[in-house]
Amino acid sequence: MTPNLSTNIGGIQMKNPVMTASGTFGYGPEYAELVDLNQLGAIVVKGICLNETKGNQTPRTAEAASGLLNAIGLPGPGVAGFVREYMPFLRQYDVPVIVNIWGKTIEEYVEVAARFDSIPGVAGLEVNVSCPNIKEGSALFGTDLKMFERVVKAIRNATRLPLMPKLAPNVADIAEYARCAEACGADAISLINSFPAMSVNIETRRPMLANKTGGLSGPAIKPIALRLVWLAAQAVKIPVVGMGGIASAEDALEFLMVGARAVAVGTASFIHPDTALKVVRGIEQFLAEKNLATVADWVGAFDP
Amino acid sequence: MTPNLSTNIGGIQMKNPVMTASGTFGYGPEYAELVDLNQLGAIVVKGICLNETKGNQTPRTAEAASGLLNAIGLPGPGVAGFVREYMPFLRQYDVPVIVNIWGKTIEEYVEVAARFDSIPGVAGLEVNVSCPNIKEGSALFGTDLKMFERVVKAIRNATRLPLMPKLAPNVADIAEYARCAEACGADAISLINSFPAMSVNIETRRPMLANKTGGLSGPAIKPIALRLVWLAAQAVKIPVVGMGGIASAEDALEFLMVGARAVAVGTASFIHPDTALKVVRGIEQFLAEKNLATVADWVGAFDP
Amino acid sequence: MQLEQAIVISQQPIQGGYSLLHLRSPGIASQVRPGQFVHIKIPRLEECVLRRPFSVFRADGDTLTILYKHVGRGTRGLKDTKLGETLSLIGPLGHGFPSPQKDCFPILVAGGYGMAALYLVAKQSPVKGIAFFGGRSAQDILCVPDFEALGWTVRVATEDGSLGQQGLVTALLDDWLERERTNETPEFFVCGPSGMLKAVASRAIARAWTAWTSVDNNMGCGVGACLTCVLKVKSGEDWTWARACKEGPVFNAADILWEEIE
Amino acid sequence: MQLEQAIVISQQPIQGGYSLLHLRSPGIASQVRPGQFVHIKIPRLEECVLRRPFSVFRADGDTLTILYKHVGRGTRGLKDTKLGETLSLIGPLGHGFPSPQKDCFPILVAGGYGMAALYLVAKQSPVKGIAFFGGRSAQDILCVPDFEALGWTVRVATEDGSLGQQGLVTALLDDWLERERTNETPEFFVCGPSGMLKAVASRAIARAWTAWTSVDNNMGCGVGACLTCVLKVKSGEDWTWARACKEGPVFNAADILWEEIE
Ligand SMILES: Cc1cc2nc3c(=O)[nH]c(=O)nc-3n(C[C@H](O)[C@H](O)[C@H](O)COP(=O)(O)OP(=O)(O)OC[C@H]3O[C@@H](n4cnc5c(N)ncnc54)[C@H](O)[C@@H]3O)c2cc1C
Ligand SMILES: Cc1cc2nc3c(=O)[nH]c(=O)nc-3n(C[C@H](O)[C@H](O)[C@H](O)COP(=O)(O)OP(=O)(O)OC[C@H]3O[C@@H](n4cnc5c(N)ncnc54)[C@H](O)[C@@H]3O)c2cc1C
Ligand SMILES: Cc1cc2nc3c(=O)[nH]c(=O)nc-3n(C[C@H](O)[C@H](O)[C@H](O)COP(=O)(O)O)c2cc1C
Ligand SMILES: Cc1cc2nc3c(=O)[nH]c(=O)nc-3n(C[C@H](O)[C@H](O)[C@H](O)COP(=O)(O)O)c2cc1C
Ligand code: FES
Ligand code: FES
Repeated sequence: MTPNLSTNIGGIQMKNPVMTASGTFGYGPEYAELVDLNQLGAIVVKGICLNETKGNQTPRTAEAASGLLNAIGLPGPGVAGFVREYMPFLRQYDVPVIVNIWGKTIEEYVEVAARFDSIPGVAGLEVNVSCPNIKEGSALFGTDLKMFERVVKAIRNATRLPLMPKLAPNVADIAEYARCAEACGADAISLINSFPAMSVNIETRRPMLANKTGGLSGPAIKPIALRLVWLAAQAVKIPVVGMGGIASAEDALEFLMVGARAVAVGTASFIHPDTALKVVRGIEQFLAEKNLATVADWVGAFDP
Repeated sequence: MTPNLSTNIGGIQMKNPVMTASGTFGYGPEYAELVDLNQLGAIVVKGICLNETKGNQTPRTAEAASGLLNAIGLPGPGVAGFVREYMPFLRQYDVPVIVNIWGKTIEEYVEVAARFDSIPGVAGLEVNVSCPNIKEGSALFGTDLKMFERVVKAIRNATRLPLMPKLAPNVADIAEYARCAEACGADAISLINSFPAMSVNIETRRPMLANKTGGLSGPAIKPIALRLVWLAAQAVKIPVVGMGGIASAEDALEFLMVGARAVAVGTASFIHPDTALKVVRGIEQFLAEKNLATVADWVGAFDP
Repeated sequence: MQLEQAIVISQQPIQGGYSLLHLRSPGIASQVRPGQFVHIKIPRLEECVLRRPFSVFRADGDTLTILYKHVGRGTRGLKDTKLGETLSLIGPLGHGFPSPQKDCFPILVAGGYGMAALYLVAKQSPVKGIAFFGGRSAQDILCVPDFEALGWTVRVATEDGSLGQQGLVTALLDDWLERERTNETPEFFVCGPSGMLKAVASRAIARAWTAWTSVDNNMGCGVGACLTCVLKVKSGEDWTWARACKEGPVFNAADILWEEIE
Repeated sequence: MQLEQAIVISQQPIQGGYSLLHLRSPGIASQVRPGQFVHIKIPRLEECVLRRPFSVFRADGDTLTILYKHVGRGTRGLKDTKLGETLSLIGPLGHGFPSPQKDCFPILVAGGYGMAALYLVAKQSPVKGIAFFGGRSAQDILCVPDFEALGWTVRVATEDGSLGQQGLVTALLDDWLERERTNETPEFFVCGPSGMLKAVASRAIARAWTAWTSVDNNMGCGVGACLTCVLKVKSGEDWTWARACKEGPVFNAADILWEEIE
């Protein structure tokens, strides 16, 4: 008997619990020659804000031990550009498209969310809150609980699409943010975003990234991510999408076991573009071996 | 010309800026057959609390990608046991001994600090605040600014020894904690402690550590540590001791470059017990190559 | 573009810190065009999360050859590969060199391993032109006979004078342009360090000649998804980012904002 | 205890997933006592931050031999070492087996690679005793001739019956104790999985015989600093932690809190 891998993330019905992580899979076409997009649980596209943006200067990435540091700086075509250039392509596939959105002010978040509300083919919104609030000072939306609450509430009021705030990992108490998102009406949460970090070069005495600091992703952060996902999953009833260093089916099964109802593959796609599909097949095989009929039977199977 | 490596950390005069990280070098004798202790900048011993403690159940450590997860749980001989069993040994060496202390209540921290005040051969105290406060509820001393302030102030009043709170890394704003320590009269700060994390086993469905979660250390966390040390060093005038994943002289030079006045070698000692000494020699060589007369000429040489 | 499991057929250290690696990779070998590259997962290097990009030097039947310089841990890991071992490749990637125009005189300019990107250009060119190879020393002048065997003329410059003319390859090129150039319009195919690309580009642009430059930007995904490898190109009055792995690595020199390149 | 750069002299795959590794390591080879171990940095495995502990199987002149089972990435990395390559060792480590008492009859009990910790005991024992080797199948019964060459009797049990008596090695031991044992008091030297250690320990303790058991706890530092490898031992009425790497790996079975061991 083939296990049933389907899962529902806050109203987004997925064939299997494996998505691509925002920013690591482009907008879809980049990997389409290598990966059958129809076999993915969902595609989460690179972060989109209102207008076209250029992002950071280069260098934008640097390798670290078992990890990658990035400060791409969210370049992108803006809502209109994205809808025009990529939605026709994405609509060809039978796979939910989750748009990762961001803004520099609450108003911008709201505006972006509102615009997507009417775009056919958009299955849901993931909200990247790891951006500084330009208008109201330097506080970050993702690491200041009050700001987080304001932005999630405001977006909730602006869209009927399934809404999935993506939590920043560098907070003392992740459960607080998870509960806040749930209380504000989010349909799901995802975590973790890459972890604030830095690399430097002692010969040039300069940072390795033009932006000085960046986000650490990849296997290095998996143990950090796993704990945060576990804590978040215990704190809320809405579905949790876990990510951070997932590179194999075993990794994904770990996140599902501690309570994530879906996972996302990020940095690992760079090294093996077909990682997400291998993860799907590996989960299926594991469930079959364990005689589990559905992936839901494994979610939360942790015995702490 | 041989560069002058000596450094002074809040009143602790060191031959060179390289210490051992607490908990990764025992109490001194463990590595004494392999490493000439006199060549270390300072020895920081495993955490000591008031009375003998047994620590966590096993398994206590697990490997992760480029890192180590540990939940040893601070077993130790207590103040009296430590002083009796290890101080006579340590006093034979010409190297500052920094005692890492912890407690379950503010009173216990104070008591431990006060006892060490009169122990000959103790050069200073590093305060591990990554412990839960048993008496006043589950808040952690290290991730709640008010608790942190109370414990540092109370210890400050109890000891004339150089005092070095060791910051917890899992806070949204590290500068806040650094400034708080300085304002409370700390002579130095050290960071980072290992990062809260978790590993699990999908076959047993159990955590890899008996304690469920543990602290991630080693090269995996270096980019995270480096950023936090950089931010902390900018926030205060007191010396900062940087650590987290240091395994080579280059790594140490990175931390010094972003503003640490000394560094500590932790997990890397497990793989190469002589890492700290190699780091000392590598720093010396680098300074000589760059025609820098003192290590102070390199501290903060970062050009961000 | 495909994911292919290539087999190591032979590994051949050549002079001074360079090696040739021959791979059986029929899918990619049959598709590759001049100036394209493959993105290689270095085996065993678990702590490195990125692939490493290498130009396809030669493609013969089902075999690919790359020529690589030993510079760091990735290339060290490549040296450690064993005969018969499987390497994961993505390729062919990127937008390579166009075919040389029939009514122009093709000129290749290469620094160090840059020549690896140019062999297929030389091979597929309808006209046999001239190639200028530069490097720090004789050790860095690679595979000249391969180009000569195709009927191309090769001129060499080394900074230390250990082979060919002493000095930069651009000085050698300048001499040739001044003294030996025929009436045909030159068309440049350039690959090497950015200083060299810039120097050749400025000469070409100044005289309205076409120069195709292959940039050597650090890469993440190699397929256009991560936006690591970008450089600034002209876009009307403004500029826009172009991805070296997708729109490049070969660009018309006239399109690049050279003043932004270090 | 010392840090030594050992040289790989030869690598010898033996049956079913086991290998012998011969290392030139004069400092450690000359110091090692039965039951001690070396802590090995696996080359190239940058993403693994811990060494791996292995018993010293044999020590001959300046040469050490370890016998290892291929179980995971560390032992896979050990298999990938090349002749002449340098391995960083720390050793000899731990508190090994005492010399067998002259007035007792020495009995070795080993499960799988556990016999690697016992060869030097057999070699240095004044009395030739008997050795019981157990394993899942014939593949897991290792180096019997080496022990026989020392004049020891070896009896074998395998769970699948593919070699020797079918069943657990403890059943074989029980038979022998019941039917063949002489009047001398047995003294046990045991190394293997914890279930087996426990079973032998309970037999010995019940009859007030001495059993020396070598435990196979996961290790961090190997030198007593990290407190990873601890197990519970008796301390008067109470218990205390003992470090397998320092106070052990060999413990008097009477001291261990067996009920706490899984
Ligand atoms: C399109 C393209 C084609 C290439 N073709 C070839 C080729 O045919 N032959 C060849 O030898 N090399 C080629 N390179 C460069 C090659 O990718 C790098 O040398 C290699 O990635 C270095 O990996 P490493 O792990 O050994 O070095 P690392 O440890 O990553 O770095 C060692 C040193 O190399 C530098 N470095 C790292 N990445 C690059 C890079 N992409 N370009 C230049 N320097 C870098 C670092 O700054 C550092 O100083 C090409 C690069 C690109 C982008
Ligand atoms: C004192 C001592 C002496 C030893 N002597 C030998 C010996 O002579 N020959 C030999 O083959 N092995 C010996 N071992 C066991 C050996 O250390 C492990 O098999 C090895 O560390 C596994 O490394 P790995 O990276 O290949 O496996 P990993 O990838 O770390 O793990 C693979 C599997 O092995 C298990 N494992 C990991 N560490 C240990 C461990 N310490 N003991 C048992 N299982 C473990 C894991 O749970 C996992 O299931 C000894 C262990 C100790 C503590
Ligand atoms: C190059 C790169 C770009 C990213 N861009 C975005 C982004 O645009 N929006 C976002 O929310 N997260 C972004 N992320 C974070 C990832 O979606 C993911 O949360 C993080 O990388 C952790 O997962 P991983 O370890 O599997 O990569 C990016 C990550 C990388 C490596
Ligand atoms: C096994 C182990 C035990 C530790 N014990 C302590 C401790 O007792 N007190 C403390 O303040 N930090 C302790 N630490 C944290 C280290 O001192 C250090 O802050 C951390 O490991 C980061 O440095 P590293 O990456 O170089 O190991 C311990 C770390 C490890 C790995
Ligand atoms: S390398 Fe990722 S976009 Fe070019
Ligand atoms: S392995 Fe570190 S104390 Fe035993």
